[in-house]
Amino acid sequence: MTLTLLDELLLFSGATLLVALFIGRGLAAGWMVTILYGGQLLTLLKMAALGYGGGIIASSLSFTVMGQNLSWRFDALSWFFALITLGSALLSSWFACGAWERSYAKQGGNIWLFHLAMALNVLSMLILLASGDLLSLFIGWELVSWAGFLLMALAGGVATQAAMRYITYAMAGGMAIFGGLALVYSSSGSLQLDAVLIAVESMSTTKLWLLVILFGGGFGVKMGLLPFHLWQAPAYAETPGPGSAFLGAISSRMGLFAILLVLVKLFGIVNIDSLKIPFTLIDARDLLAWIAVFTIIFPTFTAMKQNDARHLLAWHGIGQGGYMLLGVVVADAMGGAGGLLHVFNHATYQAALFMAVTAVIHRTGTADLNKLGGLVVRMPLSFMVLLIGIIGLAGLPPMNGFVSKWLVYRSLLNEGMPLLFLAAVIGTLGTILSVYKLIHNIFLGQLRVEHEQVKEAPWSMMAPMLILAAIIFITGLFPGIPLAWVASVQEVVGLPATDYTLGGVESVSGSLDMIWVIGVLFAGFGIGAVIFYSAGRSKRVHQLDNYAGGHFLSADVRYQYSDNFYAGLMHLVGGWYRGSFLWLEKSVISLIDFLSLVMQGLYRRANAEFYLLSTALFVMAWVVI
Amino acid sequence: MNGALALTIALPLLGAFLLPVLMRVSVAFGVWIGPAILAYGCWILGDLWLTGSMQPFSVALGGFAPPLGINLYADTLALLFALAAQLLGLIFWPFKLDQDSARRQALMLLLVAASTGLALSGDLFNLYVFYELTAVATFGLVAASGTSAAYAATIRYLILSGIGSVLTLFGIALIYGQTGTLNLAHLAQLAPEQLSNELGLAAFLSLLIGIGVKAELFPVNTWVPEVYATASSRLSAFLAGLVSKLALLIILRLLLLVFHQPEAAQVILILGILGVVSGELAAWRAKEMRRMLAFSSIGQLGVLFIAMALPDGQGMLAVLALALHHLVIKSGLFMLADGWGGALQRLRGSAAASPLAAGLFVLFSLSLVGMPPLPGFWAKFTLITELAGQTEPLYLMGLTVFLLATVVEAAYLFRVAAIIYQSAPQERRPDEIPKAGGLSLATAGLFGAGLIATTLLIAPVGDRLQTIAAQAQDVDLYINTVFPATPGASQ
Amino acid sequence: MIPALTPELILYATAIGLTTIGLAGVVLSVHLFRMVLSLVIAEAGVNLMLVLAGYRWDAVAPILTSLGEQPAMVDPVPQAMVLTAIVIGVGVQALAVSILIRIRQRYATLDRWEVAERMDADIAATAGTPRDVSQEAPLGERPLPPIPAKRVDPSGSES
Amino acid sequence: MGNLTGLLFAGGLGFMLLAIAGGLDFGAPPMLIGSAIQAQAPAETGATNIVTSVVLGYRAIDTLGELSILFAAAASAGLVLGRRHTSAGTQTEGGFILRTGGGILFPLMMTIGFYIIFHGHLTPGGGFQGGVILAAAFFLPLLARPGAKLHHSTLSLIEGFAGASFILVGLLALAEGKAFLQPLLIQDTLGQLFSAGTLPLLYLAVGLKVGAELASLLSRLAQTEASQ
Repeated sequence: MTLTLLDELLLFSGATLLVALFIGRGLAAGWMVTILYGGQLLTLLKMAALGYGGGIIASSLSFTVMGQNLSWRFDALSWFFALITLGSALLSSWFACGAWERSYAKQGGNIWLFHLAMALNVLSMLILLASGDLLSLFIGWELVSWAGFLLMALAGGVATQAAMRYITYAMAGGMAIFGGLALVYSSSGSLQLDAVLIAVESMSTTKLWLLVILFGGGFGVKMGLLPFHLWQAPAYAETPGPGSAFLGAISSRMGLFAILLVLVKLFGIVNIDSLKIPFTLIDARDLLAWIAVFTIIFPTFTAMKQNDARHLLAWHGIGQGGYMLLGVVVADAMGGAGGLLHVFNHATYQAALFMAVTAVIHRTGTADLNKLGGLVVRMPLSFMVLLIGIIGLAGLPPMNGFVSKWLVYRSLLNEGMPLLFLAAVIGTLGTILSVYKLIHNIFLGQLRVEHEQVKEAPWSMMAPMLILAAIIFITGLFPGIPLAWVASVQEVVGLPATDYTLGGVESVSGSLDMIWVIGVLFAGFGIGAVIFYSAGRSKRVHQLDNYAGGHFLSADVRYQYSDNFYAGLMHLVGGWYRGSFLWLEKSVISLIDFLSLVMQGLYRRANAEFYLLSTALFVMAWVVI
Repeated sequence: MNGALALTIALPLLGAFLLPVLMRVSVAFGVWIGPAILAYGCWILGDLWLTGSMQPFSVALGGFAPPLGINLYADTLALLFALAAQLLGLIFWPFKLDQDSARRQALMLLLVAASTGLALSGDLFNLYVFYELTAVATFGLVAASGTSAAYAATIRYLILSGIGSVLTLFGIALIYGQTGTLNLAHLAQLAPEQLSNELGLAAFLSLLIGIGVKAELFPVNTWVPEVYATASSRLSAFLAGLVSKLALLIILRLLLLVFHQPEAAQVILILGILGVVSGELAAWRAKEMRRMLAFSSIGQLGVLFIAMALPDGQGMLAVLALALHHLVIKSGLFMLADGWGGALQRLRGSAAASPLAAGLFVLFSLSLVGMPPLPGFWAKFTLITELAGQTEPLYLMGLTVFLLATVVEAAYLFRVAAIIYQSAPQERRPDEIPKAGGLSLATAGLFGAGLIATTLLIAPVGDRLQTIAAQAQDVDLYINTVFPATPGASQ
Repeated sequence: MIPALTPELILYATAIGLTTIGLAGVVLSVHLFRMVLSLVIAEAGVNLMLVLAGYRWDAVAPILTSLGEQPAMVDPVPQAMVLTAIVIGVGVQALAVSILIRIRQRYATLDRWEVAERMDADIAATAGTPRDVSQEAPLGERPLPPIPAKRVDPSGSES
Repeated sequence: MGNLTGLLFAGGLGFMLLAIAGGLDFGAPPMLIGSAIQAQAPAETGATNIVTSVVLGYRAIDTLGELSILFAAAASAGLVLGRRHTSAGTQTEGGFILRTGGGILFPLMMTIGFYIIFHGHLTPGGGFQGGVILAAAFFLPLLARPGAKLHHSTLSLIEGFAGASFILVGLLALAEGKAFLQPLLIQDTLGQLFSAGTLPLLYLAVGLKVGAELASLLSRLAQTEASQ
């Protein structure tokens, strides 16, 4: 038996897990695990043919349990997501090595468990991505859920509570999928993809609706779609730094992967399109699109309210997921490409942002946006990375986020969905406002007294951040690199493929060439710089050399406008939307609590004999009558 | 060889009768009698299991051919549960030595013998006798913990179980009055003509409610929380793990062999759904480990009843898989609860105190909520695929309730896990943190090892379970085994 | 429509009536000992039912009196079963009574609700959890009788 | 309110049960196994009392189970009540008639008890009935002299060995290559004391067992007075 490349990858990943398990307490464990992630990434690159040409690499691993066949294989879709997974795992793990690891251990953290959880997450994600039938998909899904729980619960305290909330949501989602699986099985008699594909053709509308709701809801929980998003931000934000970078980059995208595989590939966008909601003009696909849009808007504006940098980023993570789903649901060549490309882009800048914030925490000990400021003079490189990251996040040129968002917007306009477009733009507006809050409150303004001795982040942390920043810029400049993979993915899931060039897309419905865009942009910057410096009228002043309200400020009073940021806007927006979801969640829990009390009362104050008598009476009466 | 089957019931009884005398003569000798007998029983059953050609066989007790005499029916299912009874009896043996240990051990032997009898017996009234023996031995063992609450819990259980036996006897009287026989195989032959009517249904429902008391059927299971909370953990594990399953097995056998009315299945289904709802919801607010496990056990048994209600024994495989899974998990969890009794909030920091126990708890919980690839997932998978295949809306409702209940279950189990893994509060001294350790931890470890082994060997185990289920489902095989076509061929 | 009072109806009505009276007694009694007694009545009824299941018109007890021609005999199997059931009942009742004695000693009451209340409190106290029930007059106006001061050794054995 | 519901429910249940039981064919039972047993029992077990042949032959395992239940109940009662006889001395002594009568009746009742046990396979009666009389015989002196103590150790010895001998007789058959609890030594002479082979032995075991269990249960209950 020869090992296929996929076998090698899974074995490699399993070996990483074992290394983390057995020698994870050692000194160099972090580096060793990081190198092994690198090895996995190399193995994955050996399969690069998948990302360019398509095709399938099967694993020789397969089981038959209880009459069910389980198999695993990789195609372009899996490869694309696996690339992002392993890339972010490698960089996050690298980031964790050395300085961060030591300070984490010093604070009482269990670094062994951290590495173990990371390795477990990566392995389970690879297993999920490799799933070759619906049953192995579900197995992978649950593995990812529980592995994520482990990573989230690591930090203890608040993190455990957040993780508990997550696992409750995840279990609910998992059970919805399980139920959907059972329904599919009942009509197709098998969980193999081919069999399901045939069975879908002859499925009744009711059943299809039910399945779309079950699967969409189940997968949507992991994506943090409204109204199932409440768990995500706290859970990701409270994960130890590199872990949150990893989770923020890829974890919730597993939901998108599953949606692509099941709803798009198996059920087909066309089938979903035919599911009309009675008495309205919209169908299931529109419903998904609107859910995606609201997922963009609400969490983004919630992000604006956050005073903790990690929470702010995590809330953005939810919102950005909306763009991806929106693109995929629009489902033309450009929209699909935009949605899928956004997965890649989001992973890069989200990881970079979480790392930058973690670096700040590492040096200053806090992520509270009201207790930071002016760090640009102390941590200029981190500032650069954060700046690049937020430009990507806000979707502005010249970074990669611009390309994917442009594609999504363009497709919305092309397909004639102006309302959705408008809503998505509102979301972007919120993004820009809130990322400004992030960079301003951390790096701009005046440096606080207690942070005067702060140094730049250590190189073990800086290196992955810079690599990510470079990737963000390069893929912004040459979006054709990831677009090549995206095009193969589109083919695999049955969406129209986009015509890409190295600099962007080239099609009748719209073209974009980032090389030109950035060229023009930088030319403009260059001209401005030439004018600025040649005039020679600028003067360098110290950060503290400042005045406010006509008064000079003395050096012992530091000024940083950070408290109650965007007060006016916040007043306008209000907290009703987030409050309403919280209320929904609370009322469900209260309902369960109440029912539980009733049931306990039933058992506690039981007149057991009376129960027996009445049951006997009822069943006998039923028999007689 | 097959005749030795009777020894698995007779020897524990013999041991129980003689134990008090022997203990008085020599304690050192007496303490080994019980385990030795059970080990021998395990050996007999294991031998039958391994060397037998997997064909069911019937043993006529007293040499009287079945419809007249009583027979033991041993198919792989019955052998499996008989083996489980002896093995669990050995595992949960009350080793504690004090002045009452002779009685306690004798009662334990009786309980094991009765459980074995429940698994093997092929006669309705004989099943009733063993059922009562189980009940009485249980009362004694629960009361043996000697606390006032245990007495109060026992008397409530006793009275409820007493009404249960009244109903059971009533059902037996109806069946006997109608058919004139008590042998299950004989009844299976006569049932289509004589029992597929109102009277048969009424008889079945009487039996269902009567036996349901032990099987934790929904409205007659109010004894469960108190008894499990006051009895010793080892006994609770045995009761929740095995005895409830055996009672369930009897109902299943009756349903499969004798009573084919769809109404019977419907009643079971409705009560099962209510059981799941009530058990899992009540467990949500439980403030104490054993009570939580007791409620969760009610919920799990409800799931088993749902599986049992599937028409034509389609749920056999699911029932078997879920029952065995629950047997292992609940036994293990109750063993952990041994060291972790008391309020859940007090458990903070106990993961650091006993990491192995905490790990086992997480493992058991994961399997219980059905995380793949642990066996619990496969058990649940067999159930939901069967349920989803039904067209009756009631079954789909069962499916929905089952899935929702799993979410609730995961929430409360992992809330406990989170408490366990929290760091201990500052004001508590280290010795105040409850520790799971010693024998019970070792026992739980045994179950954990079994669970992991099953996970690794899931494919062959699944195949074997399918064979067992197919064999147990086969009514004709049952009848032909008890009444062989060639006269005089009964063993 | 009331059927005529045939002997069979009377016999069945007696058997089922005893059972029903017993069941009603168990449900309605507040005193635990009465519940046990009601159980005895119910068992008597159901035993009668069992015997009736084997009854035969114009038949004698199933004992051979001569080796020759036999008169019709009633079914012996239910009689054997009833014998067994009676003895089982006796065992269970004896056990019930002995437990009742202990409960009476420990809780100073045999009122089922008071016992349940005490038991709940006991379980909660052992577990160290607060009791999860409303404390507002859970049992009506009557306070629980005082627990006997001289508690018996909790292990229930000689000290 | 609750009482009324309970009554109504119980009445309703009784009515339902009556309606269902009305479906039985009263007075003409099917007697599928009953008549077969009647036909075969004398030859197969050698007992003229067919109930005995059912109890000790066809359904011997039931009897064994029932003995075990009695044993379990006695052992449980022992566990619950302990060996602590709280207030045995406080009861009043029985009167003269009771004491003397008890003394006279004791041997008589013993004799009758054993007679009933030994002739269980021939006439109405048997181990259970005889055992109860034996227990009553033992209980009588206890009533007469509350201070008197039953020899619990002797009782438990009888309990143990009586039960064990029942099983051992069954195992003997197994050892001879027959089925467990198969009657042995059946002779062709119906109606004689020794015609039924091991059946009287089994009944003796049953009688002693029942007697001992009941005696020990009763004495325990009598000696443990609920303190006020």
